[in-house]
Amino acid sequence: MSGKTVGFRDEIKFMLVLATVCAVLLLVARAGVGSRADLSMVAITSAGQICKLELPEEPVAAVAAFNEHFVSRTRGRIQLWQSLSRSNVWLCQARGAGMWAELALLFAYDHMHRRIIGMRVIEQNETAGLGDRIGEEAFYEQFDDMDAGSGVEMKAIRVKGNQFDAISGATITSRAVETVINRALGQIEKIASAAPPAAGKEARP
Amino acid sequence: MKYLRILWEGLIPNNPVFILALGLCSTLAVTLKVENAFFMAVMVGITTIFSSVCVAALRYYIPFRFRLLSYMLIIVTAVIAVEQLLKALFPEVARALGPYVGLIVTNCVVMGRLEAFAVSHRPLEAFFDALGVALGYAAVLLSIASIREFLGNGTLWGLHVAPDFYIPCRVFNSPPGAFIVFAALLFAVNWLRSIVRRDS
Amino acid sequence: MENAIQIPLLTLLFSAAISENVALYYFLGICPLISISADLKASFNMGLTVSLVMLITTAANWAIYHLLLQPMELEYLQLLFFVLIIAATVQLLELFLDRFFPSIYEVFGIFLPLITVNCAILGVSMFAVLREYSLIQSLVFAAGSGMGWCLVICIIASVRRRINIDAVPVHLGKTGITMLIAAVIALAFSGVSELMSGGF
Amino acid sequence: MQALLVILIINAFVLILCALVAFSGQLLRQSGDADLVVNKESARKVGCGQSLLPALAEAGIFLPAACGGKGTCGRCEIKVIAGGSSVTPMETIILEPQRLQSLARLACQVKVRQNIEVEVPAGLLAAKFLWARLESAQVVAEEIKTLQFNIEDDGELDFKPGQYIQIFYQMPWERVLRAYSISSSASTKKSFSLDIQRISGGLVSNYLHQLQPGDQIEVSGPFGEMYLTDEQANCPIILVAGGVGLAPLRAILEKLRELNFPQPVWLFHGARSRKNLYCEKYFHELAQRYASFKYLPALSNPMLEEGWVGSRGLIHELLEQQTLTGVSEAVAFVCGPSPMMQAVTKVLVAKGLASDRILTDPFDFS
Repeated sequence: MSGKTVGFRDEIKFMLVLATVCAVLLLVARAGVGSRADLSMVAITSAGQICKLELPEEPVAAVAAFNEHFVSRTRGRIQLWQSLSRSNVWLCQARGAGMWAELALLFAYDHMHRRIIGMRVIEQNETAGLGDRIGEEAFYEQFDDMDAGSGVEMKAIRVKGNQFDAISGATITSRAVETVINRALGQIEKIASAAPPAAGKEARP
Repeated sequence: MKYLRILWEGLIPNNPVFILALGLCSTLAVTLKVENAFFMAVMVGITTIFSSVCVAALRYYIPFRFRLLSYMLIIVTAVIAVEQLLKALFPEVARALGPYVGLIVTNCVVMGRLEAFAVSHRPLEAFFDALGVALGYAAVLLSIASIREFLGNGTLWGLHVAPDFYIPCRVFNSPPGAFIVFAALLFAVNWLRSIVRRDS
Repeated sequence: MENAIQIPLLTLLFSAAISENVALYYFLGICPLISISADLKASFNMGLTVSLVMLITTAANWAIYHLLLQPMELEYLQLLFFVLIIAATVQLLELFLDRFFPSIYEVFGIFLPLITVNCAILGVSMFAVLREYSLIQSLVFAAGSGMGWCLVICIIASVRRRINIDAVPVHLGKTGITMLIAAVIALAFSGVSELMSGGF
Repeated sequence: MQALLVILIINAFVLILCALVAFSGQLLRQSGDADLVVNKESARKVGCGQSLLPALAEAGIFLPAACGGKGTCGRCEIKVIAGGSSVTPMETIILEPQRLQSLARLACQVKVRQNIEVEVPAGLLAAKFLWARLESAQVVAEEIKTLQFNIEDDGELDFKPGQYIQIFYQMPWERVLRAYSISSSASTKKSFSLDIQRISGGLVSNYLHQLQPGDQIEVSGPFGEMYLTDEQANCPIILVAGGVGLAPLRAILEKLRELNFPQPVWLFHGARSRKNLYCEKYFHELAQRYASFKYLPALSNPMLEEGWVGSRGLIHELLEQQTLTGVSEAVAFVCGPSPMMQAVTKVLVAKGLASDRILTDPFDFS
């Protein structure tokens, strides 16, 4: 029944106008949002907590203080910093797939003793009420001074030193944490085994 | 008056979740905490209203064979814009809702209202219909979330409200719990409806 | 990236189909699960269609993401591109079936537009990209998820067929009883998932 | 720069997808012809791949489709004897199971894939596609215009009083259909008139209101089950109209006037206020001239300054108060909004009129 008087070109024209309007709207919406600068602040605060460092609360001062303690080694999805005071301590921010979206973890690793010093979740989008409990203090505590010579392992009930309790009902999230940490550990091993280069001051908060 | 009726139609007699069985995915998935459910409902509401009004205004210009593509384009724009807004205003909530915000795109409540109502009505009518449906959706979401959060955690909007002797029943935090609460609530609603119908 | 995840394909297939079932674990694609599952044959057909669309769109979206969006650093537009790809694929499939397989089209036809708003399809595409699967892994993951979804809808449909003659509480209605069936099946699946994820 | 790039990429992407959909649509469209047999007559060739509604139009049979082929109005009901595609869910909603079993289908939902044999009700075969030119437009009441059309070329509209036609309106990408009852006498076949109430925001009614004399429109028709047959013309007639629902009843009334009102005729016309009441003067004159014709208007909301001395209230209340002689042999024609039609039908049945002698035409404001 539909009339064919209006051709393909007009239809395409309409679609393109619509697409342009949508694209402009998208860009405006994206530009209107503040940057995610606060996120790196979370990382710095977490680093302070893990390594028991007193970092100032004011962002600029905190970044400066952080740079006094750590030097950046790699960037990308797995970022590494080496401690300037204790060269066997590495700080690692690792990103990986969580259950729904990416999650980012920050942990400190003692390369000489092969132990994780502490771990914090910086960014996560896990199921509210289940998976997001990886952000709780009780979950962090398991990683304090954890043996990680042969990687960490998720278990329903922890028996060995390198194991941590899976959160009941959130197996996928727990396994994601396991995968992300183990992948990052492998990376640290590779970089740390190579002779640590001279401290080039390249700061990246 | 007429607009109020359209609003009412969407809210109760055509409730998107209980009566039309639309938008079940998010109804079940984000109802662990009342707070999340609330923001989810608000965002779905904004998306529904925006896309309904847009489609109603463009209803004679949207080419029939590219209908699906145009609808999706409009919905995605609304969703991404709302998502960015939420990130700017309530970063905490945006983190908690994360993945489900993107999945609003495929929430059938939005698409369902476009196909069933907005394409054949004027923008103002579409606005009220979308508003009614959004309110109906919010009502369901909030009631399920309250029940689940109370039974599963003993809290409401993060506040501890359950008596001390109550031991939270974790099954309501898990997927099957959502199904069970939904079925129970559906039973209650249908029962009430039948009573109302008998009385009138 | 540095070390791509090495997951045995068979494990990937089965975990996607069973232990991390897209419908019962992630709550995706629930609406058709409830509304179509009244008839076993239709359910099976719907399951097959969803699997097919899932396979095609996951491949297409993988290519779009890795060949266009990632090099251009436009990852934030992934939702827009994915959804449009899905809408176009569904429409093309509809035309194709209409032309070459009219008998299949008559069975599937009405479901096809519904598939556009099936969140399982979008979800699988997003997961495949998020978890950095390679193309082969993505395809296996999509196939497994599709099979898993098809399995669940067929199980629900068969259970519903069995209780068809039983007296279901009137107020529970079809939606309610389907929800309860889904709850029981979800519990069973979560048991299987616990078993597979190293409960021993 | 980045922003321009993003816009460009999205545009290109949408363009590619649209082109893909459009060209595969062209490429994949089923070509070739199929034989269409209507009412066991000789076969006609129609294109495959379309639905039966346009295929029948190709063969010169115009079915009514108030919803524009979406399968929601149920007016294009026909019987498919052989070769139809399977029943769609839309049809199971509109058509009852026993009707489906007796092969009834909605023409807009059946796809032509092979040779097909259908049975179209005889009443629908008379419908034609015509061009008409606006002769004159006259405002008869607030927001109501009577439009007089002349049929172009040598076409003729052979309709029965009470039937309606469909008007096509070409939107940018879509043809919109609306049904309007013919209000002029059935004896003139070269012209017809329509009473159009302008609905605020209504698409076709606004379009028709802004037409200028000389403008052309496309129509198809006549359609409709509610019309006055010759034997009914010799029964007492009760006409009940609500608002612009008067239009088809005017055509019936014209027919009866040409027959000099052989039997008693009552015309009940309900409106909100006097400015919504139309043709009032003409009917009063008729009532004076013919003893067997009675004109009974009622206003539900008369304005004070209008000085209305007639009946007040809803039309079915007025109907209830009246004593009509020989009701049981009468035939009633009711046209107006659905709640009014239900109320009137109830009153008429209570007065002793068999429900099969009450003919109605649903009339929606859309």
